[in-house]
Amino acid sequence: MTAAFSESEMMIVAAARELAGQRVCFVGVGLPNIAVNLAKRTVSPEMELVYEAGVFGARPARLPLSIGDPTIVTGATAVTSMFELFAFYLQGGLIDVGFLGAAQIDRFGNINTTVIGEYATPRTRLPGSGGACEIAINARQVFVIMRQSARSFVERIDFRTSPGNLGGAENAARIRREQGWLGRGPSVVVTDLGIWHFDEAGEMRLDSLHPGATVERVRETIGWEPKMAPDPATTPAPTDEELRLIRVELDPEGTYTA
Amino acid sequence: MTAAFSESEMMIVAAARELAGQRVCFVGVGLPNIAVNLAKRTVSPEMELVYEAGVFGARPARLPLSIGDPTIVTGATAVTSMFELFAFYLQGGLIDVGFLGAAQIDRFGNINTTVIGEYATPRTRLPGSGGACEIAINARQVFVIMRQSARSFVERIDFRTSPGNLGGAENAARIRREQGWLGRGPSVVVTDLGIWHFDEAGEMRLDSLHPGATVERVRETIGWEPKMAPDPATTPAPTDEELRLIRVELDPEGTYTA
Amino acid sequence: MSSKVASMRDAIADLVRDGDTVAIEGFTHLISFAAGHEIIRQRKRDLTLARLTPDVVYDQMVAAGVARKLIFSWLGNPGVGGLGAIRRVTEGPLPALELEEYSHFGMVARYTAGAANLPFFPIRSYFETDLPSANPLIRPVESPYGDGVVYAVPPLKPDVTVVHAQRASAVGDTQVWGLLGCQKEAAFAADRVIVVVEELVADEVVRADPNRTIIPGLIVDAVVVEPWGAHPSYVQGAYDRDNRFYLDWDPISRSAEATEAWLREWVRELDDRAAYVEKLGPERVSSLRPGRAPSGVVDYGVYR
Amino acid sequence: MSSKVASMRDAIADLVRDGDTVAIEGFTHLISFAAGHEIIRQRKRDLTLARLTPDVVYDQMVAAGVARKLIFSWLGNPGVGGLGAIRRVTEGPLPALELEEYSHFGMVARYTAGAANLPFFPIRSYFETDLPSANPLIRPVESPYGDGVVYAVPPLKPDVTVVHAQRASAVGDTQVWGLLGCQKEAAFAADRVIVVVEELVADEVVRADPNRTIIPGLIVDAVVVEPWGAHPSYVQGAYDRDNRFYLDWDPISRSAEATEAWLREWVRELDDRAAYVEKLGPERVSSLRPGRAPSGVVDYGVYR
Repeated sequence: MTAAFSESEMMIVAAARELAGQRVCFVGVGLPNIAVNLAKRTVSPEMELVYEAGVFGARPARLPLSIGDPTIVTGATAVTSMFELFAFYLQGGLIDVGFLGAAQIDRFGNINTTVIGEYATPRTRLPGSGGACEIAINARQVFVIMRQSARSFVERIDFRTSPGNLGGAENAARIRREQGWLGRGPSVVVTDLGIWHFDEAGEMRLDSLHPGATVERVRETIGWEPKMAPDPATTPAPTDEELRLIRVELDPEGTYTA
Repeated sequence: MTAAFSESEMMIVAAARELAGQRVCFVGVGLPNIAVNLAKRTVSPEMELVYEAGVFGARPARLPLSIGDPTIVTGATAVTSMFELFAFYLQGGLIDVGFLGAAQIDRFGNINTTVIGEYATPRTRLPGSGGACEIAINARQVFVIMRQSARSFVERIDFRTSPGNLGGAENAARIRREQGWLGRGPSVVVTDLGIWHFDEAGEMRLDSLHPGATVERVRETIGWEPKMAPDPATTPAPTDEELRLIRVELDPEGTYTA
Repeated sequence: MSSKVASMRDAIADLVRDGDTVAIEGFTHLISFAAGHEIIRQRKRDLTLARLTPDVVYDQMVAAGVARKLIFSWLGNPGVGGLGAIRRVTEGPLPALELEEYSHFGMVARYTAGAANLPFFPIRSYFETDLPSANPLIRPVESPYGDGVVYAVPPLKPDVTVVHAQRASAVGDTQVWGLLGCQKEAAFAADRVIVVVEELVADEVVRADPNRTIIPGLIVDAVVVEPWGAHPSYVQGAYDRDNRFYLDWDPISRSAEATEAWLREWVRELDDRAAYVEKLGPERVSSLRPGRAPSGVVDYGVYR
Repeated sequence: MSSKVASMRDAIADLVRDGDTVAIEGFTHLISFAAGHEIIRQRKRDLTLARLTPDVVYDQMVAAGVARKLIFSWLGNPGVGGLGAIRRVTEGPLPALELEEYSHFGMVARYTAGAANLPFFPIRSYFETDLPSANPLIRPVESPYGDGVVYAVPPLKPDVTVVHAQRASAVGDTQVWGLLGCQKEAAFAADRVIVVVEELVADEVVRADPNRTIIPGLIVDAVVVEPWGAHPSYVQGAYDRDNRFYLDWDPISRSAEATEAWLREWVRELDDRAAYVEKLGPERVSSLRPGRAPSGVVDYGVYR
């Protein structure tokens, strides 16, 4: 029997599992941080964690609230200047997966973390790029973790902070080739309802529904007519061990799962 | 009474004395190396020595044969990457004096350390720029130390490795201004025969003759009609202490003074 | 060189002028809250504040009215949410704070260009994003090797950069371990540099390990000895990040009144950092002390 | 990750191919003569050798016929004079070795551009010099901010970079103190990386002081444990530069015959570096040991 779990917990667990087999992961602030730290303790113990703060090979003894926490430094393989981290590790092409959160995403995986509304007179001022724009362009592939809602999964994002598949796969492939980008763009979006991959057209496609989530709820929380796999899988529920890691080790105060 | 001394010793001593009052000196390979180390032990004990190898605030316990010797590291203020040394210290404008040697120099202080003869088929292949081209452009002023001869003090240098006063002071000032160079160019050339400064036209002018040197020898060892101060001074002979430092501490094997 | 040791009050009074561009750098690590608070106490005006991550310190400074503009790349309370004071003056129809926005690498590249006296720095960011249209200082530049276009950012040369560090000598030779951020670049790019340290050390301590020096005294104007000057940020090996403070800041900064009350209680009515640490209390302070993780020793060798 | 420890013979055989661009970097400090000698023993051909200062190691390699081209910025025996073997094939009417020439900063900038995947790197060098006409790869680029022109150098991406270091773990996490040169940049720019170390250390030794790591195992293909592998260059804290060797090389390299005899005696007829060190003899070796100058310890703190 499996314990009850929240949608946030399912999302984090599903995101962590997607990292199985990945070698070098660039860890973004917020939800990516807990998902990657869970993966490191479960499916990808050998995965190297890279933090934009300038850390390669981090072994955080606790879940860092920020991505510049002292626990990512002590016992790490290397601490570098941010110049070196961004220039040699990221732009140099050494990152396999860049893991991002987002405020808005469109069907092609283009991301907005800058403003809601007009740029000059925003309704909501969001954090901005940070390293996200660089991660989206330079990481070999991009994973996204975010909650679905009609305000976040939108037909048209208010500001393109981080490019995804641009206007579609063909368009994106041409531009990436012409401009010498190393990355192949977004490959998975994990939400509180399911797991989306990108199809041949470069569009998000729902491949797995989390336990309890329905196609109806997916449609209600999305601003376009979504593509869905003919027979979406059901995401396996979190295991007791995954839940224990989240609840006891990683986020005992429920900062990420509230 | 002063001991007998060689022309090389006089040249090194005179060059060291020119560094009185200087704060930050970028030390070139060869003769500059011994002259600067002598100055640090005599007229400029507070002077910060910078080595292109990536050292700021060196306190060499012995005279380094190369400018990348381990003695310039132990006890230094800072060791940096060469990128940082060239980008932030030199190109960033923190060097007061760059001290260079040369194979050929012209009346305007333009320097050749690359080839004698044609570039593609040289009679003599010299070391090339190293950091000299950067020092000449970015140091606030440039000191040169070299022996005079008809082959080295020439009407036309075979290759311009490091710019001096270009075609003359006016020309140099305009180009330096237009291109945003931080340096004011060459300010002194110390040879085995005397001390040259640069006049208002940007040309070398003999201001001091070393003891024993004559105007005739100066003319024989120079490829153009040299400007001379109306009544050149006589360089004070090396003191016993200066000679002791050279002979006992800095160059006991006579590498630089042979 | 003679000692540059100064009080924070004197350092800020002498070196920070109204209208200056000020960079208090430090990526999560080593953020000089003490300098920010002294700038607030001295009621500096019209500052342009540069920082990759404006963080709580700039939220406090903006709330206190010292800033007219931010130059930044990520505007938030890391892992917590937004910065209330900054949001109040940047959202809606009439924003009262000017924003100049880059990505992290763009900001780092700006400081690097500033430090290296370069007219621009090329990076591969910004293609197919809306950032260049939001910020016309992000401009394309063509490779002279016929292999396409990259974007450039312009040099950033702060009037004053403030760096907190584990230790420095009296002349300002400064050493840091743990996250390095872009403090080195921001310091070399600046006209004036204030170093704030946990500990003043003898010249010999610095010279025993020259590879740890990130900033030479050559470019430092004042050395302020201010233990706990980075709280609620942290100092690797000395104290932990006070995450509780960052979480507590969220509801405070959502209210202009609560923010002003906080500034009065914790900044304006205190004389200096020592008073702040005393007010913080020994229990809070000792709860932030980490265990020991020594680096080990390396040998530089004596070469005579 | 599994161990990458390999013999020098296997590392060179597996990773260096005829026609490759090879960078054995290290500015005076940490020059891998051991790798250069193994390349000579294995009779590699048509190599392009990149290095700021070709130094005695490339003089030996050129004499041995492994190179077709040099990419460099300063060609000499520091403090001593010229490099005889290289002069013999670069002077006169029919030079037999191709030269591609920059300044030091130009070379460093080339590696930096290579490591950072940039199409070019801008620097303020070369104006009003003959270098751009001698090397058409040095090209002007206009600032997009209307403030003039600077020169650009293109990225340099060696096929193989060899770095000697004080220590590394078995997976290649590499630490260096003392002069850093541009080994980091040259390693990140390379397709394959060979690290040669004085000492193999446990992972925990590296992780106790992560700020000293210059190269992560991520980019390392082989770790060769070869004490004294840098002689006659030096290793800070381990052994001194053998200046006598550099002085002695001058008359040897002036004669093609003497050079060939030296290569036979000290390279071709020896199996490996251990044999070289044995031949060097215990007296020479012990004369190069420095006194001790410990760095001191810093504390990273335990944060749980």
